[in-house]
Amino acid sequence: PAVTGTSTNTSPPLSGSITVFAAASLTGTFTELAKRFEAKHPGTTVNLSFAGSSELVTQLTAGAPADVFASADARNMARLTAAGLVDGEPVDFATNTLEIVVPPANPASIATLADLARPGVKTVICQAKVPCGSATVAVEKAAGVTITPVSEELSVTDVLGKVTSGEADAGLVYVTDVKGAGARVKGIPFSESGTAVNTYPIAALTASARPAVSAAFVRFVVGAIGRSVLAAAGFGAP
Amino acid sequence: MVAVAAVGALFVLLPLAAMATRVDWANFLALVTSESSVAALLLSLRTSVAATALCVVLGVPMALVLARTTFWGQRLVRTLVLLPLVLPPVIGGIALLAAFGRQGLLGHTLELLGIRIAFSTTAVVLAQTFVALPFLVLSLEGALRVAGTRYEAVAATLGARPTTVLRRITLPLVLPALLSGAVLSFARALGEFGATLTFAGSLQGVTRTLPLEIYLQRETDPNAAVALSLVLLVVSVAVVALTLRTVPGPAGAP
Amino acid sequence: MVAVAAVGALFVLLPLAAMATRVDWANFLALVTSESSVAALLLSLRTSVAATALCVVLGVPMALVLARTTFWGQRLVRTLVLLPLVLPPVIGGIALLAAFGRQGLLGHTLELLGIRIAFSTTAVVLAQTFVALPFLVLSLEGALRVAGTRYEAVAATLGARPTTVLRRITLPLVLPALLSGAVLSFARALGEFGATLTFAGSLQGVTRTLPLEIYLQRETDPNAAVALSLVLLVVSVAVVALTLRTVPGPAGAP
Amino acid sequence: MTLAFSASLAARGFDVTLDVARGETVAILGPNGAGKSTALEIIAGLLRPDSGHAEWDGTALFRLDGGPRGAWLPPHRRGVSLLAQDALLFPHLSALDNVAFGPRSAGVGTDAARATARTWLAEVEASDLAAVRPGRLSGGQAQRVAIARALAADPNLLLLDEPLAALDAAVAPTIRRMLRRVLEGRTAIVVTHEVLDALTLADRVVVMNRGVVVETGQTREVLERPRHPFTAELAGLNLVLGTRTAGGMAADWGELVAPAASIVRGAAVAAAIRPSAIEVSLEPLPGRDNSVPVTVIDLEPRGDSIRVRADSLSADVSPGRAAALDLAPGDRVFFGFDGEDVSLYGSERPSTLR
Amino acid sequence: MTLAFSASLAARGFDVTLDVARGETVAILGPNGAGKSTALEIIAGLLRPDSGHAEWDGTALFRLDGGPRGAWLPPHRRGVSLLAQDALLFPHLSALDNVAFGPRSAGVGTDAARATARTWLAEVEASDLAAVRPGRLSGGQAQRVAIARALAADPNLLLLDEPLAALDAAVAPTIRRMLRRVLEGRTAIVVTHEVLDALTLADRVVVMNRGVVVETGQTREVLERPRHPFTAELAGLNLVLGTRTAGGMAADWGELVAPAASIVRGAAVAAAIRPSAIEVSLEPLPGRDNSVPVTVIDLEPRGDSIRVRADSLSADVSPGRAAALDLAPGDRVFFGFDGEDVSLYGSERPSTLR
Ligand SMILES: Nc1ncnc2c1ncn2[C@@H]1O[C@H](COP(=O)(O)OP(=O)(O)OP(=O)(O)O)[C@@H](O)[C@H]1O
Ligand SMILES: Nc1ncnc2c1ncn2[C@@H]1O[C@H](COP(=O)(O)OP(=O)(O)OP(=O)(O)O)[C@@H](O)[C@H]1O
Ligand SMILES: [Mg+2]
Ligand SMILES: [Mg+2]
Repeated sequence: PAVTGTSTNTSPPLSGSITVFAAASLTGTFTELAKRFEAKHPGTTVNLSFAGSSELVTQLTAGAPADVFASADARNMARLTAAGLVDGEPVDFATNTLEIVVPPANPASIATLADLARPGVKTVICQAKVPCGSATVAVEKAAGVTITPVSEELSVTDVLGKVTSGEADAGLVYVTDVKGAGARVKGIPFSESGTAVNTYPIAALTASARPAVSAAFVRFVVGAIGRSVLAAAGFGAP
Repeated sequence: MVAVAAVGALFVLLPLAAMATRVDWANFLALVTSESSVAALLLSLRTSVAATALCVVLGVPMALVLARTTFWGQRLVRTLVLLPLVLPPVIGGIALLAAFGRQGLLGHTLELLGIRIAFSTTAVVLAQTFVALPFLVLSLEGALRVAGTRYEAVAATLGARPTTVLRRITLPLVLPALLSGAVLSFARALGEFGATLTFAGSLQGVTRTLPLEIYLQRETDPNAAVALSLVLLVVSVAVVALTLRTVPGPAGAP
Repeated sequence: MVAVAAVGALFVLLPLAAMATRVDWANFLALVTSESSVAALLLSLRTSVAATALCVVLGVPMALVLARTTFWGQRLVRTLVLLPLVLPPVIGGIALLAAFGRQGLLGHTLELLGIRIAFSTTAVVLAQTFVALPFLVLSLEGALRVAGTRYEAVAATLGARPTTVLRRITLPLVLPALLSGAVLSFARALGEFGATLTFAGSLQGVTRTLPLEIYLQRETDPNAAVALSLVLLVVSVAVVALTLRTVPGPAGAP
Repeated sequence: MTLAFSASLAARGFDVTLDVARGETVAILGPNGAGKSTALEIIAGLLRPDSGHAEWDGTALFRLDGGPRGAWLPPHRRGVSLLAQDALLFPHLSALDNVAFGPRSAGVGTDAARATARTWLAEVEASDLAAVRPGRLSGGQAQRVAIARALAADPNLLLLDEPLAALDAAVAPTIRRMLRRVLEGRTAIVVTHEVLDALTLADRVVVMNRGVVVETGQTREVLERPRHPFTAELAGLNLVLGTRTAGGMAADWGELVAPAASIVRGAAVAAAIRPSAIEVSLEPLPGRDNSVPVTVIDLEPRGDSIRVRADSLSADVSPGRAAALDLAPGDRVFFGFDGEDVSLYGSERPSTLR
Repeated sequence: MTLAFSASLAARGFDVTLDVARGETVAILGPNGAGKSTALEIIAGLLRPDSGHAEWDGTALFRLDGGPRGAWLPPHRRGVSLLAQDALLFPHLSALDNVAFGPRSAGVGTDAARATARTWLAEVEASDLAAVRPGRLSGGQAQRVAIARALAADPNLLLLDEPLAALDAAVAPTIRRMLRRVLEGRTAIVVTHEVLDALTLADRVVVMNRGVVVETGQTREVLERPRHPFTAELAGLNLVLGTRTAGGMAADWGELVAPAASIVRGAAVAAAIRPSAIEVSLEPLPGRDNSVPVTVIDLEPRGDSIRVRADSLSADVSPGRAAALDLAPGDRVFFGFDGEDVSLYGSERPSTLR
């Protein structure tokens, strides 16, 4: 990560377009980063494709043409590595932790994780099989709380959606989601969140037609600018 | 022309066949009889039947009014009623939330009446009805227009009251269209995913229908997802085929 | 009966109206004219038109063969051809990948020919065609059956060759159904989401159609999502209404 | 007066006033497109006129005169049963159930309705078709079932649009006889192209043309003394229109000798001459009161005779005579007939058409 | 022999052999459901018989005898044009374009085809309907356009199913005359319920009943000497079947005095008696060769006369005579006629029906 300064001076100017597959939770940050990368390296274009991480892995194994993959969890990156599509070692570039999310008015007066298990509170969480769901299970275990949700959503977005629309009293989502939703929700940090830290790895792909650009983009994300943009969105450092 | 038709048919059939080749037959039974799968299948069947019934109850009068009366703004109403066909289902779910959600237009009223729709099986049925209703209205209205009003007029001159005409002439004449519309509605309800997810949530045995279960399984076990898809497919085929068997083609065909 | 019809219409119209109330009108223009939104809308229109054309080209012969010939296994073929109506679109995407993907049934053959379908704009069109084709086949086949073969028989005795009969009698007679089938196909293609995402991906300007853009915006900017939904809705209404304006109801109605 | 009807419909150039007394059967005659079917459809309530009113036995069927007491009785409450020009049998019901439809709609139970239906099917000699679906009936068979269906509904007012058109020569007389029996004492309007139907079934005829009534009166009277060319054609008579002169009448093509009749000179008169009363000759016929030079247009073989159609008149000659004359279209010949063969009467239409 | 046709279709109890010579017009007569329309549909290629074969001018239209040389020519290649029992005008085309459809299909350009169509519309007196869509035509107007359409296709073989059924009395003679002119020299088959059509249009008639041919021959010959009750009814004749005796013939109900004829005793014979030749009396008529006691079934007013239908025979009497007799159904009366009014001939059907 310390080489960013020199490489641009010694290498020939980068050019060409690459396609980056990134987890949906990275939509805002990566759109920003792609813009900045293009500004820094005139002649390059970064095309972005966002979807759920597992969706993207399915697409990549089915032959989707891409140069870089940024996953929201290690498991999906591992699936891709196992398929032999990853060039070199994936690099972790961000982390994310869970936070309680409630409507701005906090109708159920939620303060702690234990409040989510109170009878009468409509809580939505992710189903255990999806990444945010496994994190939820981990914090529940750590806190010794058993939440009886009214819905086990298929993605963190759906959890957030249930809270922003006011259907649910509370939900468990990532810090970045709470930040992204702005004033439409209120985030309530809880102490046990540290027991389930989700790591975001990024890697260039073997199929890349422009390995130099791909590698540069990975470095860019991992580098200082990437850090600051990601931090601004609420991501933690790896 | 037959060649083009064959190409068209292949275009649809090939992917279906290809998917069947992906099924892990060795574990098929285990995959599809897991508790969560069975719960999802049963829930799907139950809600789809309810949604189809609701479609028939609401859709038949709608088709009749659209086909047999003229009123100001009819074309607009007709177009709007067909919109759920077009809307990406997730948007449909958002719209349903905006209307029937806790903070929706009717939310307060419903709350006062003690009716809670969100996160209930009722919500699933409503979401399915919302997306499936246009199928029924569309097939039936078309059939009603094609059938025309001549037989109904004759029946009226024979002294039949409007309800008698409806029961003994109109409905029997368009029965094939009604049946095929109901089958389509059922099928669409059975496959409904996006609106359900957004509007009803996903809880095993309550709101997690088969398509949602398939989506979930895909996350961890693509084999299970494919196997379940095949189940969904077979159920649909069975329903469609069974119903069409009882329909001998348009009544009155020469 | 009219009351029930009104309830049905309200059930569909209320959510749509409710959604319209959610639009952030102040920023509406800015939201819908962002680069990515415009790119998505244009891509959606382009691919939907292409998909509709493909649906007509493939679907008309299919409907004709289904309605005008009898062959062994016809009912099965008919049911299978209608399956994409039922299938959750995501499953449709999986099936398409299984057939046309790199590791699909035809993947190797296509690769040898230098054809890459998946994750290209072509894939979007194919996905849309896959889900929209049954709409066209269904409306047209129904209309053909209802129209019957009597006029075609008369035309033949007047010396018209089968192609002439098709061009001058059959197609004009079912033109309303063909048009409404095409409109439905277009609408379904325009709203297609699940199969596109799975089979074509979500790359701006290449495969990210309006529904995908809406889905994506929903994660970050729900206002934009609602605004875009409204755009999609208006475009659909416009297409449906415009097309139906030119169709005066079933030809030959009394 | 049981039915008092008056309606106009601009889109079809229709403007008709018509009355039918209780128990009376009226035949409507007229060329294609005259508006006969239109009249029946308006009375049955299937078509809405622009304006007009109709009353049945004191009850308004419709009243669309723009006044405050507008009314529109729906078809099923009119007690009017219409046999349309095409049979329109319900395709999903058997012939028997088609006929039973009317009684069932009146509230009769299934079995009783079927029994009634069976009786009517027998009346139209279609008992063996009871179980057949309409799709499998021949044109005439369908027509018979449709007649039975209209009758089984036991309407107050029966409207029949060309009921016997598709029937074969063997069954038509039987059904005509049955209709005559059934219509006895009933109020009915029958549209027909057949004089025989009018003669056997109708008490009175109404002749329509281009949407309006051109003649009306007792059947025999109208058919024996036609005032409109169409009626004359239908009745098989030559009609000559002109003005009364001392010796007879003046027609376009000359003077016609006719018997004395108490019609003032100069009045508009009509003369009816039976084609069989006319002698055809290649030479003038001085022995006859009238000897009219004509040009042959056509020869039409009929059962016992051959009809010679000429520009102004037609004559019937025996096949032997025709052979002797060796006529061909275009030939100039003379038609001769006596004054006593000419039936002369005023051609003024009665000022009020009943 | 241009058309040689033989086909059977069990589902409709149809089994017919029929030949038509080039330039000949054949009329098919028969009661409802006799299979007339079925015959035309099979010839046109719209209906497939179970077995049989048909040849047109040496070309096989179909050959379904199970042999190796099976054949089935599609309808559009048969050069056969069918005017069906219902007009079936294409609803999306104007009357003009309906008529122009045949010429257009034969490859004629739009303008030329329209010109042809205009000519034919004029022939059926429907020029003013050229621009009208079928939905707005009256029953008879549609029928006229359909006739024009069938003729404009200029077929080798023309099949007309009750072409004049819906036409009014004023236009029917014109169109019948036009058809006669058009059919001159053409090969055609006309289904009709009208004797007049058969007499004016047809060289030969074929009488069908229950799916089979029961009589055939020159039109006049068949109608004057009917051998089948339906034919007699159609021709308006009384038909008596029996066996030849010395003085005449023995019928069911007794002996009939008839003129000498060279028919051997004991042979099956038929007698035709015109209703107008029969005298009706309340007393026996010893002055007549035949005086038959009958029961009156019905009285049917006709133009000049009243037809008295009785159990075995029918008689025509003048209205005056009818009034004098004061007849009513059920009355027992005597029908008298002389031997010379009886036309006696063998009733054996010719062994081979042409
Ligand atoms: N649906 C319609 N729309 C407009 N005009 C029509 C329609 N149907 C019939 N007409 C016109 O109205 C006039 C009267 O038609 P109608 O059917 O009453 O005639 P009709 O006397 O029954 O003739 P026909 O003896 O041929 O059955 C005709 O000139 C016809 O062209
Ligand atoms: N689609 C059908 N399926 C089965 N049987 C039929 C069908 N159409 C007609 N038939 C039967 O075939 C027989 C012959 O019918 P067809 O239509 O040829 O009679 P037709 O001589 O034309 O009579 P009409 O004078 O009434 O028109 C009838 O007994 C009829 O019931
Ligand atoms: Mg009419
Ligand atoms: Mg027929």
